[in-house]
This record gives sequence, structure tokens and C-alpha cells, in this order.
Amino acid sequence: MAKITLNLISGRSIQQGVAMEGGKEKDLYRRACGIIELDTSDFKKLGCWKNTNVRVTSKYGSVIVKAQETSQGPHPGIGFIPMGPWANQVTNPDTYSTGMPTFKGVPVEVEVAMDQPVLLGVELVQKACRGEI
Amino acid sequence: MSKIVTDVICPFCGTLCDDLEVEVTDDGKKITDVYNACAIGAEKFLHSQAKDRITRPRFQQPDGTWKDATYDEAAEYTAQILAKAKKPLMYGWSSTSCEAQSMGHEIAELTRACVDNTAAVCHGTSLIAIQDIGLPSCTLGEVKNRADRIIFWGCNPAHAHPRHMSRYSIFPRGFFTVKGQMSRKLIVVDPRVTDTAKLADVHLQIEQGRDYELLNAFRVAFKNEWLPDMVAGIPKEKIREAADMMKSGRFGIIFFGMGVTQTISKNHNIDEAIAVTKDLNEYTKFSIMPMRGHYNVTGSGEVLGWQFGYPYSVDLTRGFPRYNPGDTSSIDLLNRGEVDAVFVIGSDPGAHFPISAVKQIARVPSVCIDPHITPTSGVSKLHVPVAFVGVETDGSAYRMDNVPIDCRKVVDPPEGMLTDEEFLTKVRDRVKQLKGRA
Amino acid sequence: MKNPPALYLEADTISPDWFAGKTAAQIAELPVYEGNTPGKLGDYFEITGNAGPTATDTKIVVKGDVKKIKYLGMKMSAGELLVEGSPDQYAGAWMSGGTMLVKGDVDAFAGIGMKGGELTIEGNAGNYLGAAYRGDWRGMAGGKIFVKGNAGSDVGMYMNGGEIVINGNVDVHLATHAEGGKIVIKGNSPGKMGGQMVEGDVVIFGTIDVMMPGFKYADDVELEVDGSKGLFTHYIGDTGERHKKKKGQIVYGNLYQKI
Amino acid sequence: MTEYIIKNGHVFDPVQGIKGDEADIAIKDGKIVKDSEVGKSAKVIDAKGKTVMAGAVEIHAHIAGPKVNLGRIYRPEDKLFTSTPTKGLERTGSGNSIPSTFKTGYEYAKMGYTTAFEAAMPPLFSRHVHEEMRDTPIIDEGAYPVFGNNWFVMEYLKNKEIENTAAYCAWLLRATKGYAIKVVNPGGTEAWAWGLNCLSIHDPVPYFDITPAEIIKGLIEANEFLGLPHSMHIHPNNLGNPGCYETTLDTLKLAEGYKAKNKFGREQVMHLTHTQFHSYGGENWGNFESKSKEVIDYVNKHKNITIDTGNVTLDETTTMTADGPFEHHLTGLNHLKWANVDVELETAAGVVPYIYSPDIKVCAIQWSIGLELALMAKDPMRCFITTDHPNAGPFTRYPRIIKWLMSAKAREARINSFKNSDKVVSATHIAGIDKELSLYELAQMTRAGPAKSLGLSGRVGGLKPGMDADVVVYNFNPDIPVTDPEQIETAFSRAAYTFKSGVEVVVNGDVVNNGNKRTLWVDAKVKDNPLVMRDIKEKFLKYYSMTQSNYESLGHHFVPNPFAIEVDATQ
Repeated sequence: MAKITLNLISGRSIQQGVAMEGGKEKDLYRRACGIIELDTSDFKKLGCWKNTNVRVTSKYGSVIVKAQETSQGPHPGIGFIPMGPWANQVTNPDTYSTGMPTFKGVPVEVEVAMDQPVLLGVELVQKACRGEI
Repeated sequence: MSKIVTDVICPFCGTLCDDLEVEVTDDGKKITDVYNACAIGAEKFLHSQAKDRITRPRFQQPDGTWKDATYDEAAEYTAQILAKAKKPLMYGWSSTSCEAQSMGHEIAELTRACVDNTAAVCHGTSLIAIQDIGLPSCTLGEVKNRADRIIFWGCNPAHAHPRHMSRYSIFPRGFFTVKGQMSRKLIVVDPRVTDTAKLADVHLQIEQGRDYELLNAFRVAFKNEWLPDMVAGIPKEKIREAADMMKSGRFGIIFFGMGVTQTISKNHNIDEAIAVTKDLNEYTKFSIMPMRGHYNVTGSGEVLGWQFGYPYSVDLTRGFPRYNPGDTSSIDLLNRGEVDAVFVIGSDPGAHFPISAVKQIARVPSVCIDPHITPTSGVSKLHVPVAFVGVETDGSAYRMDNVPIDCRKVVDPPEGMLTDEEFLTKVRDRVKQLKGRA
Repeated sequence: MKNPPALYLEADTISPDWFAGKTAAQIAELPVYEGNTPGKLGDYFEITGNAGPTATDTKIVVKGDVKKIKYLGMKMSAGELLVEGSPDQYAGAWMSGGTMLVKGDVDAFAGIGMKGGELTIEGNAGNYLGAAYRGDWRGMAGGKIFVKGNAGSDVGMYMNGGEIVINGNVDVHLATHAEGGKIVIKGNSPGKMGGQMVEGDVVIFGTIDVMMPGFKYADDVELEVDGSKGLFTHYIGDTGERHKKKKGQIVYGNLYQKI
Repeated sequence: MTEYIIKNGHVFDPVQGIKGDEADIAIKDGKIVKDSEVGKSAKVIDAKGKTVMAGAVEIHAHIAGPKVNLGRIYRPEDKLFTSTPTKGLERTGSGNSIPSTFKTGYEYAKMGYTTAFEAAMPPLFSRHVHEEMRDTPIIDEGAYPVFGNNWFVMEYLKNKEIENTAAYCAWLLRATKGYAIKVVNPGGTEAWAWGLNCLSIHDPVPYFDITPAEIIKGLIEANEFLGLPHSMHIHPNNLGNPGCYETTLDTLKLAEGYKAKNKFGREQVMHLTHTQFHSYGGENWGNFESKSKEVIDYVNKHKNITIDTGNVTLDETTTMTADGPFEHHLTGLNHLKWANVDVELETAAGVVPYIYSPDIKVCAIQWSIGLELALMAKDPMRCFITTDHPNAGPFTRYPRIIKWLMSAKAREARINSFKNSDKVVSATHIAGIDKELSLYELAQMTRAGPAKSLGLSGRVGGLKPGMDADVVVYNFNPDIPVTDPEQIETAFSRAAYTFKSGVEVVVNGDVVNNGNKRTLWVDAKVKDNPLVMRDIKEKFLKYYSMTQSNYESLGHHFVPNPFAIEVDATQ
């Protein structure tokens, strides 16, 4: 299966905002933030259908999210995961002694992981803290 | 029958819209509808009414199940872990009132804790930059009435601050901007073609992580100095063209967001953006403003400022305030394993901190004060649900331009629920006893 | 070091200025802090020997694992401090005199606000080496910092004087806002170097991945660094920043790169 | 409440004309009473060989609000290594040039100050100002909203509509819980919204087609129409520039022909603040010189004016003012960090750190000018001591200024140690002045005088039975000649006792009680004015970024202990 490297950024989306207020334990939040938005060209490279589960892996961790086509493109080479627990599994915690992690501009590898589930927000963090993933 | 509460303040983002109208039942107990709010704001009011809402404190058992407790038991546990700890961290504060923050600071001073707010992962680096070179800014009404040049740099209000563009920055007709959007030129700098960028007169699709270089190039362009052919993926002609557009306005403003504060160079990006603004004041009038996220993160910075002298990441362990992000900041304190107890209120580090820092919260005694179930409450030993500030209780908040607005109470909280301030007062009183200061 | 702290230890009292004129017993009584909990130096360290009558003739040797000790040698004004391990943040911070030698690495904020003296680090240095404290426009004013290994980001921010020499590589943002002083880098830089620089010199022997647009080519010059001569490309900047005039000439920051 | 009797102190009270005679001061239920009215149980304070005065009144300082806090927030280096830990009743304190709210209250009380006024409240930010005052312990406080660049004011005064201006002022004072009409760089700050300025009183204000002179005269008239306790309080145009004294004299002359109309015993119609910054001669920094004589001579001759000095203390400090264009000018001079806030329809503010170095000629001249004004003032009841905190220096330096004013020897020592002392002497009058301020004059300049100017003479600033029991006892014996001037600074730095509204709040320089601080504001009643109310409604609908209802709602939690001074202007 194909593996592509991307520059990962995270940030707000209106769906993320609504779902966050709606309850982070709920499926709506997973559907809003447990995703990665890819450019059409990167989808081609990855060689999979839209809305396929993928594994995103960085130097700092790994997470399963659903790959979606970006509505705010084109941005070839850039992957976008809305801010939240999913993005933070793989983000760069280095603050350069400023207190601020490097949430944006994280080199990641993306590969298809069709059979693996995207966890719910609260569940994901709990499992990660218990060392179960 | 139902009645309408007017001039309601939206306790979601730093835009702090204060023109909401909320329809409530005659008994004033239920919210039936919300007008003038964006989708997120409306959801915040409506979700507060959710049937499955947690209304009592609960302790997490070793097996991961929850056991209900009283607010007194919760206050006792909270006071105990804070009083016992050698270096407790009291984090959050951005989604609660200034009155609750003030009470929290008293607890922090009594227990000699570290106090930090969500600027730590939002605009903390902006604050560092402001401390380095200042901040020429203005209130949002000035933008509405005067601004003919609007720059959104690394921010996407269409998603993060949905009513910002209609209330203040792009569309409104002001005193000197009678033609509304027609009176204004819009420049957007973003590596993606965001929904905000789609509205722009000029979109500079910057190479991610090169904001510092591009901002520097603008300053060079103002002075008509030599430029390389390309900077951050933008041709120099386009840079000079945008620079002239900025200079030629009568009143301009740069709004910036996490696209620059969380990207490499961080505070330096803002530092250079402020320098750009300062330079532009040699040619015309220009301001710059951070797009603050949580509705009262600004208020937390203000209260910390007048009580302790620093806007976030305040270390009180020696009995007096100290400040140096990189040392006294939450992410570093957690990643470096410096704290032995964690208290969270009005924010969700579990969702918004890198997982390495969240794991540290899970390792130590911890309490999470939040109306919602969140990843933070999910990994805390104690979850204390409270009333929604700005929905079920009033209190002071500060808008992204530092303008204070008094949040309104719209409905009563569920029977027997406490507000942040009420719960913190219990904790403060207990801590005073434990510290022999009562 | 006999009992390492559970958290981190603030030991700004480990400095010739504090030790001067004290016996081992008195030194053991000096205050230290583990978070909000006060303690004594003797609770954590075994102390032998006596200090000289003044800081100048006091030499301190710190042995053992000091990875969790902050503020070693803070504000020292004279004497010698030898650290055999790798101390945490603020090593030699605000020092104004004397010599401090660290055998291992140092974490962030080493030598910030430095006014004088010599700070030598045989390992690697962290971020904000020889930088200014938050909000202060008066950064490193004097003294010398020498790093045998690599250094992190924000070296010499707001530097006004003194010298920093780094044998290895540096991370982003070097000499930001500098208004004086000299920094020598024997290794490479990823860039973002000399941003908002008003005055001062930076000499680099290795590569710069991305040059700041505010630096423009001036000329090629021969320089003598550590006694060895060589040809360097001379850039001036930051052309976007304000600059003083001296004798009608605009004074820029100088960036020299080895050819 | 505990009763007190302060025995055998040397009392200095201009209100009763007591000039250092030994007398007893009795305190009961928060008021000064006749000795006979306190019982045997009254706690006796032995003030033998000490100086007794009323609590001091701060007429002009920037101690609470958005620009003050911006200064705190953006200057971590202002606190490095100097913060004080929690101690007894005292919360932790931080900040040198801009102390935290806690430290501000404690420091004033420890120096014997019991009332202080925040000099510039941006109306849109009034909640913030009140929140900080609420967190400033012990001292009574009030705040002056700024009017000099307000759109309503400029539009009404363009058509000479004094009554409408007055009605609007009354509405705003009520909405913001403000105390007086403050004017800062009239018209110039509105011009600054376009990056411009008004440097003379005749420069037209862009778009609004009105001049600073018209704004100043109009606001004097509105102020007297309402009969407010304090007068129009002005920071004139052209602050801080060589030659600015001419603008200052032009401004002062605008008050000619106006007489105070009020029931509070106030006699002036204009208060000129931080006069030092407005008494500069020369055309540039090279030939910069003192024009204190020209300014104070005019003030001495005109009884309808009061001033405060704005003494430079020769410290590193933080400048902050609603004079936005000035701060932009200043950052161009010293290249230090610049903060600015333009406030919709109302005002602006700027903040820049500044170091008054004794080695810099201009700074030394500024130091001289401030002292000259105080020493050459003929009527100490009309010239008050301030540092325009923190602009010319932190208020915590008052004891040092008192030392310089009371001791020619201390001044001489200071002048001689200036790097350019010869140049400084030739550009100023200071070396030729041998006057030494008496304790009675000090009481006039820091107590009775400012109280009268503020329309508070019946309540504070004196020790007459019936007045608030704000009393301070200093370890200073007027019978013993001062050998070392430092004794003066030491004595006035830490009061032996401070009483606030009858509560013993400071003993031997330590806070023993956080008192019962009040917020003073002026509630002016005017005839119903539908036109003004309609204009207000329209401006909020169209131009403000906040709704009128949210602007007007100032909840109890902001002003927990208000003290309203009522004014009836309906006749």
C-alpha cells in the first residue's frame, strides 16, 4: 500500500467548534475532528477512496483518522487535522522554550488503514494515557 | 408562551458578540431558541440544556468507572491535593468569569501554585512578542468605523470567529466606511485557500513555516530595499504590490491567529508582524490585533496582570510571582515533569495539549472543573461539573480587543449545581484552614 | 549530590558569592527550594571544604547528577564554579564575573542577561543561550560564552555586547534584535538568522539553509577568527530594521559566511 | 468602631490653620470629633515628637485601567527580582514603575495617602478601571473619564450646544461611575486615529471641524453648567515638546473670564495637570530649557486655575497617556517598545518605557522644572505635588520629592552630581532657589489643596471635627533640625500610623487592616434631554461595537462600595 509524506497542520473548523460544544464524548465530535483533510492530488498519490480510514504517523506518535477531501484547497503536500485529540497524538510538543508546542508544520506519513477504527475523542485520550495504544 | 432575553453575550470566542437574543420559557428555566448567534454560539446555549448532562461531582475509580460525590467532598479533595503539592499547576481559566479567576488566584497564592491560562497553547507567543516590542492596536469599533485595509494573517475567521467579519472587519458600514465591504481591501496570508482567503482581494498562499521571512520581506519592501526574487514561495513583485496596498490605505489592521503563533518562529512571527505595523505608522495609520480564541482568555490575562503583573504562565511557588515561558509554562512544566498536582478549569488540555503533556496530567492527582465531559475530565481523578458562565450565571469577560463586557445569566443551572466561583470559594475557605490562614 | 530532588531544585545559592566566607557547615544551611518547599543545601548535597574569604578566591566543584538543578551559578560575580554534570535551566544566568565551567550540557536560559565573566559549556547548550530576559531590550552586555557542542534556538537575542562562540550547529533565530556583540558559529544554521538585527557581528563557518530577505550581499572580506585568517562573504542587514547613522554612514548588522 | 485619640502630635492642618502646634486628634465612627466626644476607652496613640496630618490626596495618577495593565503585562522586566511575597494581611506585590493593584493600595497607605484618583478612564473600558480599583485595597478611589476627543462632545460643541454637552457628560459620568471631566490633548487624539495630531489650540480636528480651543472652553462651560465637584481637568496639546510652554499659556488663557459655579467650595475652573511636561522652552533638545517661571507666574496671578507638578524622579519608568500621538513620537526618540490603543468614538492611549537618566541633560532639566514649579508657586493651595505616576516617575518616590522640596542641601547635592550640571543650571532656575517647603505648605500641596480642587474639602484633606478620619502620623519631629535630608525621605516613606475612615490600617509601616475602600463617583442630575438620549441610541446602533444596554450596565460586583456625590443641575 502507498505511503505519502505530508506537512501536517491543525486548526479550527466551524464543525469542530460546533461539535466541541455539542459534547466531546459524542460521535459528532469524532466526525468533525477525527479526520484529515487532503488535497486531491495527495489522494491520488495515496491511491484510496475518499472517507477511508488512514494511519497518520509522526516522530511523536500515531493515530487513525478518516481521510477527506479538503474544501479549503488546493494545498498539495499539506494535511489538515482539526485541532483536537486526534491531531495531538502526532503533533510536535517541542516549545523551543516559548511554552508553545509546534502544532503546525509537523512532517507525517499517511497510509491507508481501512480496517482500523477511528476512536471517540474521550476514549482516544483515555486509551493513550493508559498506554493501550 | 416564552420570553426573549436581549443583549446576551456569547460565551464562546474572543469576538464576544453581545447582541444575542435568547428565547426562554416563561418560568425562565429552559432555552427554546437563540437568535443572532453563529452556529457554534447557538450550540453552546442549546447544549447547556442537554438531557444527559452531568450535574454532580464524580470521582474516577481505578477501574475507570465513576462514583458520584457531593460538592463538599469535591472541594475537600481539591483543597487537599493543592495544599499538599510541592508544585501544583492550576490551568485553564479562559472559559470562566474574571470573578472566578480572581478567587482561583487567591487559592494559587495560598498554595503557592503555578497559574496558567489557555494562551499557553494559543496566543502566549503573541504575549511574548508584545513584551518584546509592544502592540499598536485599537478597539474593534475603530476597525468598523475607519479601516480600509484588512489583513488576516494565519487566521481563518470564517471558521474560528464566524461573526467577526460581519460585525467588525469586512462587511459592516461604519462612520468613515459607509460603503462597507466596498470601502475595504482584504489581504489574506495562509498556506491553504481558506474560506476567508476566498473573500480576499489578495491571497498570499505562503509556504508553511516561512511567515517570519515574508513579514521581514514586507519591511524591506516598505523601505524599497533589495529583495530576493522569491520569499516564502511568493514572488517579490507580488510582495511589493501588497506592501504598496498596505501603505496606501488610511487606516489598516492586521488580524493574526494560530497560523503564526503555533508555527515555527512563533513569537518572532508576531514580533515581526508588530514591527510591520509600527513601520506602516510612518506612512499611514495601522493597528494589529490577535484573534483571541476562548471568550475570556483575555480577561484571565488582565486579572493575572493587575494582581501579579504577568498575563499567563505565572509561577507563585516562592510566594511571589515569577514568569518565563519555557520554564513556568504549562506544556514545559508537564513535559519536563515539574508539577505534582494538576487543577483544570474552563478549558480542555486533554483535547488541546500534545498527548505527551496529557499523559503527565493523568499521572498525578488531578481535578477537572468543567460543565462538559471532556478528554480532560476523562483522565482526571475528579470531575466537577459546574454552571455555564454566560448562560446560567453572569460575570465579567474581556473581548479580544480587551474591552470588558459583563456576561448575562439567561437561565438557572440545574437544581443544586454550583458556579465556578461558588465552588472555588469552598475550596479557598478549606485551603485557608489547611494552611492555618483562616 | 546525595539526595536528588523528587521534582526540580532551585539552587541559586550555589555560587561563589553565597559561599564566600562560609564553612562547609554554614554552606549546608543555605536555602534552596523544591517547588514551594524550602530546604537546605545540605539536605541534597554533601558539602566538603571551606570557601575563601571572598567570592574571588572561592572555587566550587559540583559533582553528581545535577540534571534537575536550576539556577546554578546565577548572578555570580567572581570566583570559579565547576559543574561536572549537566545542570538544568538558568546555568550562569545574569552572571557578571568569574568563570563557570560545565562539563556536560546545559538546558535553556544559560547565561541570560549576562554582564561579564566566562561561561564555558563542554557539551550542548539549550535555547535562549546568552539571550535577554522576557521583555527586556538589554540582553547580554558583556562577558564570553563558549560552547563546544551545539546550541538551541534564540541564541543571543537582544545581544548588546560580549561574545558567544559555538563550535557546533545552532537552531533557528540567532542574534534576533541584536544591537551589538559578536557571535561565532563554527557549524551550520537552519536560518532565521539576524532577524531585526540593528548592529553587531555574526560569523558563520558552515551553511545557512534559508537566508533572511533583510540581508543583502555587501562584499567579500578577509577576516581573522581565532588566529586563523579566511575569506568570508559579507552580508549587511536587517535592511528592514531601523539603523543608526555614524558619520553619515548607516550602520548595519554584519553577517560573515566562510567561503 | 474603635475610638482613638492621637495625643500630643505636632499637627499640621491648613483647614483649621494649625501650623505644628501640639494637639490631640480624636476619632469616632469614622469621623474626626472633638476630644470630648470620645470615651475613656478610646485607644491612645502617643504622637509626642511626631508629625500629624490628614491622609494625603492623590489628584492625578495612572493606577487602574487598560493602559496601566497593558504596561504591567508588557513589562515583565519591570518586576524582575523585586516582587514581595505574601505577608500577613498583604497579598503578594509586584512591579516597580507599575505596581500590581495590591501593591498600589499598600504603598499609598504606607506613605499616608488615603484617597487617590485614576487620571484617565476610557469610558468604553470603565468596567476594567473599576475592577482594578476594587482590587486596590484600603484607599478610596475615583476615576476621571476622558472627554476631550469624544465624538458627542465635539459634535455638540461644534454648534456651541453647552446644555446638550452637559447632559451627555452627566449621562457618561453615570454610565461609567466617573468623577470628573478629563481632557487629554483635545482634538489631537481624534486626529491620531488618522495618524495626525493637533499641536496648537487652533489646529482644526480632522473631519469634526472644531479646534482644541473650542473643545476646552466648551467643556469648562459644561462643567460649570453642571456645577461638578472638580473642574475641567486638562492635559493640554503639545505635551513634552521643546517650546510647548506657549501652547500651555494659550490653554490657560482660555479660562479667563470664567468663574467657578458649584456648592463644593471649589474656586478653579481649570486644573492643569503634570505642568512640568508643559513648561518647556527652546526649539530643540539641544537648546531645551525651563519655562517654569513663565508658566507659574501666570498661574500665580489667576485664582481660577489649579495645577499639579508632575515631578520627574530620575528613575526608569513607564510612560502612559491618552495622548496617543505623543507616545508614538516618544517611541521614535527612544526606540523602546510601543503600545497603542485607539478607542472607538472616545479616545486613545499609548505606552512606552522611559529611563530618566541623571546623566542626560534633558532629563536633569525636566527634574529641575518640576521642583521649580512647586517652589515658585505663591499659593500652595493651588499647586499640588504629583509625579503623574508613572509618567515622570513612580508615586512611591513622593518621599524623595518631599526631601528635595524641603531641603536645599539635598537639591544641591543632586544638582552637583549631574553629569552636565553646568549646562543644567544654565538652562534652569533651580540652582538659584533656596526656598525650603514647610510642613504646613506640604500639607496644603498634598492634602487640603487637592481636596479643595476636587470639591472634597468638607470631607478629606483636613482634621476638622466632622471630616472623614483619614489621619497619618509620621516619625518626624519638626522641633529637631534636619541634619541629614535622608531623614525626611525615610520619615515620609513609612507612616508610623495611617487611619482610613477611622480604621487603623497601617502601624509602623505595616498593613494591619485592609480597611473599607470606597469608589467615589459623581451623580449629576440634569433635565430630561430626549435629543441627547436619541443621539446616544443612534451612535450605539450605528458605530459602537457594544450595545447601549451592555455599555450602561455596571453591575454591583464592579463597584461594591460606591460613594456617590450628588449634583443637581436641573435648575
